Amino acid sequence: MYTMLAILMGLLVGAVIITISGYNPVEAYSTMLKGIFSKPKYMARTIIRSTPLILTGLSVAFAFRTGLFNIGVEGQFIIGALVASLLGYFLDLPAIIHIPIVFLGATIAAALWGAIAGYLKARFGVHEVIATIMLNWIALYTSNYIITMEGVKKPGTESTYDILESARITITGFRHVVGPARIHWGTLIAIIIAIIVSYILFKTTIGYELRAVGYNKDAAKYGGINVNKNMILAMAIAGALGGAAGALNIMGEGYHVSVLAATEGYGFNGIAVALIGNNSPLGVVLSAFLFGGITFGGMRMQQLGIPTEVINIVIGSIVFFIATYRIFEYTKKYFKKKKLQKEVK
Amino acid sequence: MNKEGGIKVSGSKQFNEVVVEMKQIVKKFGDFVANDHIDLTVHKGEVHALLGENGAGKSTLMNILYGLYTPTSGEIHINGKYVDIKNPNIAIENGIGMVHQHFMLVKPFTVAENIVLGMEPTGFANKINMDKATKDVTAISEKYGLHVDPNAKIEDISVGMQQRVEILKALYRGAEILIFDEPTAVLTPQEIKEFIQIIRNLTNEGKSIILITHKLKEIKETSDFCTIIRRGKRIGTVNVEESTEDDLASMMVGREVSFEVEKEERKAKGEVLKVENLVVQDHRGISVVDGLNLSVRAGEILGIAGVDGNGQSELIEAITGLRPSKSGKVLINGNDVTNKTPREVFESGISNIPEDRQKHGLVLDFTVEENMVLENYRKEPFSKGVRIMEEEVNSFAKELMEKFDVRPRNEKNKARALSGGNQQKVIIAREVTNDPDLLIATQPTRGLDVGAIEFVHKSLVEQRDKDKAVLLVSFELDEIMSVSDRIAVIYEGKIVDVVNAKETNENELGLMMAGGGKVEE
Amino acid sequence: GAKPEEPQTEEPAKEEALKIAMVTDVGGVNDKSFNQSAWEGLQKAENELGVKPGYQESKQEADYSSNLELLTDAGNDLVWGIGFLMGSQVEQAAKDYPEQKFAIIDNYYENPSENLLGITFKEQEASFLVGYIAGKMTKTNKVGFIGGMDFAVIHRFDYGFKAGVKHANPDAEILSQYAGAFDKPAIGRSIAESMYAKDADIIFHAAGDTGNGMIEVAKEKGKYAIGVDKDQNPDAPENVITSAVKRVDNAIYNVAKDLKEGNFKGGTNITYGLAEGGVDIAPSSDKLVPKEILDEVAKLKEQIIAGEIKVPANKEEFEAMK
Amino acid sequence: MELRDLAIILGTTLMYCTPLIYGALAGVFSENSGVVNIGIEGMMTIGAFAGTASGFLLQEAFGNVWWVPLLGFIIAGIAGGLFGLLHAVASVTFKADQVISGIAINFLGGGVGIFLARRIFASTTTPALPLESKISRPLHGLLKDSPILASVFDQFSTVYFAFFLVALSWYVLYRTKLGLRIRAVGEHPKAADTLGINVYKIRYFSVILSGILAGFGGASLSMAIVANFRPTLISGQGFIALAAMIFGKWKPQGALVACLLFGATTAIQIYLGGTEAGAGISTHLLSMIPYVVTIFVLIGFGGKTSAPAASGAAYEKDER
Ligand SMILES: Nc1ncnc2c1ncn2[C@@H]1O[C@H](COP(=O)(O)OP(=O)(O)OP(=O)(O)O)[C@@H](O)[C@H]1O
Ligand SMILES: Nc1ncnc2c1ncn2[C@@H]1O[C@H](COP(=O)(O)OP(=O)(O)OP(=O)(O)O)[C@@H](O)[C@H]1O
Ligand SMILES: [Mg+2]
Ligand SMILES: [Mg+2]
Repeated sequence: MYTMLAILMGLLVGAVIITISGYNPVEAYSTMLKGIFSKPKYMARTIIRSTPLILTGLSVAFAFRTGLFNIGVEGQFIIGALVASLLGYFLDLPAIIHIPIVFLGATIAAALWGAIAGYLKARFGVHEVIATIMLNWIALYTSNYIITMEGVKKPGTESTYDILESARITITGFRHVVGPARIHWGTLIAIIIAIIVSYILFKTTIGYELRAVGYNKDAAKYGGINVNKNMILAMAIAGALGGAAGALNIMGEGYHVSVLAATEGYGFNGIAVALIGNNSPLGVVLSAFLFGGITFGGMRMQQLGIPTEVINIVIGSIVFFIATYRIFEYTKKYFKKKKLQKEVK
Repeated sequence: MNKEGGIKVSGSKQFNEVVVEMKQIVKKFGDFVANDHIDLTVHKGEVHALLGENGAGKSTLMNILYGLYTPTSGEIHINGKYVDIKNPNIAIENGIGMVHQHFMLVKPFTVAENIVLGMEPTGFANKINMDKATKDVTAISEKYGLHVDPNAKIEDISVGMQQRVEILKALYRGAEILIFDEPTAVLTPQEIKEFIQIIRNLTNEGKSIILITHKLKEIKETSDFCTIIRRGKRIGTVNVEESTEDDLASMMVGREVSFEVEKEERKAKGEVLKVENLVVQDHRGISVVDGLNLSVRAGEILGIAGVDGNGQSELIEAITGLRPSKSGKVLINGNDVTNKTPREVFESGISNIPEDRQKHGLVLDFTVEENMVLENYRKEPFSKGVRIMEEEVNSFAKELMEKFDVRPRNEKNKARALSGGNQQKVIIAREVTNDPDLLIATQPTRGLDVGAIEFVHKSLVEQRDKDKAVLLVSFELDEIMSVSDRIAVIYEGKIVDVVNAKETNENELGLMMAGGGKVEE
Repeated sequence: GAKPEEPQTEEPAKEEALKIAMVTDVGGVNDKSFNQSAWEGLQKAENELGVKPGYQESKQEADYSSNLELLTDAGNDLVWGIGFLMGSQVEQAAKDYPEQKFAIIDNYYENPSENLLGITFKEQEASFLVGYIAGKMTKTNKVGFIGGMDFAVIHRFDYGFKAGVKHANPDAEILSQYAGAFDKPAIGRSIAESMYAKDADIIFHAAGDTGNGMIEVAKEKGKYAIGVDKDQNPDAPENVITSAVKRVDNAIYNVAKDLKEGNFKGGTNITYGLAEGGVDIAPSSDKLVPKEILDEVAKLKEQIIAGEIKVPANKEEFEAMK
Repeated sequence: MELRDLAIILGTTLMYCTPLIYGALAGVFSENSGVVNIGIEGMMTIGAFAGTASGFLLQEAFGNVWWVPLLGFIIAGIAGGLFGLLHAVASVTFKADQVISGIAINFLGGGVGIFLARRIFASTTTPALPLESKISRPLHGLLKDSPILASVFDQFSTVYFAFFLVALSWYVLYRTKLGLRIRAVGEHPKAADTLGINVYKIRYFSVILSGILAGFGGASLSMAIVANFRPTLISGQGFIALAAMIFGKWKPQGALVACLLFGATTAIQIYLGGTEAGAGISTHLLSMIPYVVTIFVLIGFGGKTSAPAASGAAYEKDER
């Protein structure tokens, strides 16, 4: 409810910016919407764009639920993508085995990557925010290093070779509808994972333990829960989710990873997505599509000469108003009071 | 009790100057009415007690008087003139001070820093003049006989000391009207004695005092008048000298309550808990439990009497696996559980009502029902495999809340939203229902109203009558003496002596607790 | 082979102006570097050929393919990809949209499809010239090179430069270091600090923003620096003696011209070197470089164009030289 | 390794850690008052832009006058402060989730900065400040003829100012009335409230101050280390600073140590890259050094850290 209002307010601020920069906001936003809905293939691309965000968002949300702040999705994503592209290219197997191996391999690698932060916290009390920030950079450079190794790097490029057909999860078949847009099973998988995550969190003893540790370590310990084990587990699962995002992105759409000068922001956008989605798995799915839609459709505004930064401003505003949803409560209260006073008189 | 607060006589004393007058105070939280048109009148030099069940609305009313909560409706007059107490500043300006039930102290700060906070004496460049602060603090603490070490950090001093700091905070701000919210709930008998003396000093200095407590004995000892609140409504105000503890009790609960725990003689059976030469260190690495021996038998309640800080907490934490033991043994029904994990200890048949309800006892952000299965969530019927069976948990919680009268009766509430008293009931319900071989209870009735206390004591005795062992740790001698079969006195980490509850008395125990007893090998 | 489907290009040319648009990499269109230079090329085409230019910026790798598609849908006659980073995406787009013409800056294709044109530059040749200048002008007989990340493109600058220095002055020493990033000016600074401290007196960079850190130091220390891609002299008029410029604008313009004249060289790769005016030293060089050296440079140019001097593009070729 | 190299390493350390110090101090103030601030990155970005942009425009209007860089630096602080205000409004007045509004700040800081750059300069990068209008180097004259000392100490005023601010922050936090109140509000807001301290006011002050400091941090990059703003100029420093602040156990002096460590490891990494040995190693591996070292140092020192008790929690009256 308030989220809707927040989104409107955010778009409103964007409209103001657009107007003062001398463009027509109505035109701008309709271009944005056209950019998303005017053609099936655009919708397809919006969905493709949103898919990794579902999982990076989940990763952040999950960690939050267990009392941890996972700024490390960025790195976990990179590791997942890297391992996926390696397994996808170097292993040569029939699809039925290749796909699961690539996906699981990448996810597990990322899980371990995430677990490092959990272990450092559990064993040495290293704050996960520091650990994950550092690990993001380490992941980036590790990836760059491996990509540029002999035999891994495709000559004449700064990327790995494309993964084999047998490792791809792109849905062909619909080219006549979505054109070259690479829709893939990852979207479905991501949504299923979201459902599983919410089940684990709220319906299982695993989730009960994780949340208990997140809220009150002492009480959890008193209740017989192994706090350290759960902290590591929480980060491992968060890492797995981040890695899954990277893996599916490669298996479905990207096919290869490239040397990166800086992280691409899937992780940080994931934080925004998680928070817009109020850290609830379902909310995350929705907000991922919202986020993906705005960023993707927003790119279209350039065709009117509107600089891309406006999109960031719009997103920033939306997130800001979601954070301050109480503005709306307050105004509501305020008017209630007004009414009451009138009635009194 | 006269509403317009004119002359008021209580035995020898006579009060004529009204300092506080709360009129028709209403406080709603959402649509829950915590205070329902409450009147309260306090005179200069008077000690006015507030009595009521857990969740009756006492703290709320006082938080309103101190400007922490804003009343939904109603008026407050201080020294005869209307005051809109929007925030504590205004309360302070009007000479009101409050000692909160959960202390409002900044743990990493020193005593002096906590006291002067908000009224810091400063020098050049806004620099705090700590010397002056320390002097001032020492000065008032001398004046009222509230001795504290100004430079000690809060986290390192005893609860009693912390309370003195709270009082000094109020006095430092020149409070004339002092509110105490369950001041003695956390104090040892010695500290309580001292506290009562402090109250006297204060009233002699002409201060007025509002005292929230669940301990009728204290009310009789200290108070002139007592206002009783039930479910947010004011039942009445009585002249304490003219009314018995039973009157007060029945007024607040709305029924007769019995104080002495009736339990018939029983023969204790085999040994359930055996502690041998146990050594436990505290966070500073000092052996606060130091070669302690103890044995609890089935069908008996063993009470551990002792002044706070003689190793009780560490002993219990060590037994329950929350704290490592340096050396020695802990045996349950003959098998060794020394340094086992809390779960292993629990499985071996020990349940524990912890001393710190909010730190260990509850996950405050879990719902009441989730808290009800804190140890048993992985067991049938509450879960099958990894799946939690919500219906089971829910009905279980409902049942216990009914049985143990947890209010408000909503298992979906966050534990945080319960009154501390009710939070305690949740824990007791959970632990007693485990039906363990050994039930450990540390300060189980702290902060509970008499009705609740009666109930808790009954539950302990029931356990014992089911031939279970019960280990009770309490700083309140009356409780120890009325509930226990045998009493072990702990002093400096050792059991000084174990006596039969029938064959001892306050003085003997008090003496041993002060270290004046023979150590038995 | 200049035999693309004539009609395609003829028609739009007849009724309305040619539409050409470009997809920038994450640098954005106003990056004061080769994205901007490409854009200037399109603008030149607009003024002189009446082309209707357009661009679409990318924020992350995932944007490349969708941006290429967008510009295709926008009915452009030619869609540019700027930067080798989108090499595979452009190739894919060319497959996906066989009717659409694509071209890319800085990428060479093994066998490009008929609608795809790859443009690469002989950065080494310009680097050779600035290297020569450096070799001649150094007083300490020591010069430096700072590379961004170690990419093949950057190697062309690196070894072209080294060859140039050696050509001018065989016993000059060349310090060379890669910063590992294009966006860390602070690192560029301290590399420069130490190179100057080891008394190198001229430093050449191919490191984007990182290189700007070097130019700052040059400014502060009053040392000489050599810019890259565009004429960087304006950033430090007393210090940037010359720049190895990459005339992306020329390439873009020429291709537009070809397209207009109906001979878009799809299905091929074109390399722009000194000969094609694709690379050069900055015109502003005459401000700080002595006339006589520039004259020699002019001669070298001819020799290179004539193929008398073969400029190395990577380590192997460089080693092979001596 | 020669003395000269050592000198350069030290110099680089100082240069590199400066923006981090400002950022970390920004974190220190905000978090000690109980407001988590992960918007430092965004605040630094807007500061970086505002400083160098205003500096350039002023310089064009008034020429290279001594106060131009100074004013530019102050404007950078103000710009950061405004975003601090934004964060405060959200997280103090409207009890927003402090992480969310921090994230929002990061989007807005970058967005607005680049947006304005395009509006004003028709480019995502601002024009370069002339040397004379950059932040000054106070010791430049003195050290002219002692290159070794110069490579260590010939630093921008922003570097020395950063160290001064660390000392000042320590004094304010641990010696003054204000500091005591800030920490009290961060540890136990309700206690502070019951003593009549205005929790909201203290938090507003601290968070705005936090923004100002972050703004300075941005400017210390865009007006000194380089002479102009670019979209990639602030790329992660805000988060490194955040980490440094936590590393430093929420204390100014601790944060300083962390920043120095990070600067030093970076300097060493760069030094190695310049040596024969280092030239052999892939730059990708070398680039990892600072991050890896940081983690190992934390393990060594047993990173056990505890945030101010109330940090992250919005303060509401009528609740406990
Ligand atoms: N901030 C609040 N929000 C919602 N409900 C509240 C709040 N404060 C108090 N209540 C409700 O008002 C009731 C009265 O609370 P109060 O603390 O006054 O009880 P009490 O008399 O102090 O209980 P106890 O004897 O345990 O101290 C409680 O049951 C609680 O549910
Ligand atoms: N967020 C909240 N929601 C509902 N009730 C609350 C909330 N915060 C506090 N309360 C109520 O406020 C009242 C006052 O808090 P207080 O510390 O006095 O509890 P208490 O019942 O007095 O504690 P104790 O039982 O230990 O004496 C409590 O009764 C509690 O129920
Ligand atoms: Mg109370
Ligand atoms: Mg109570």
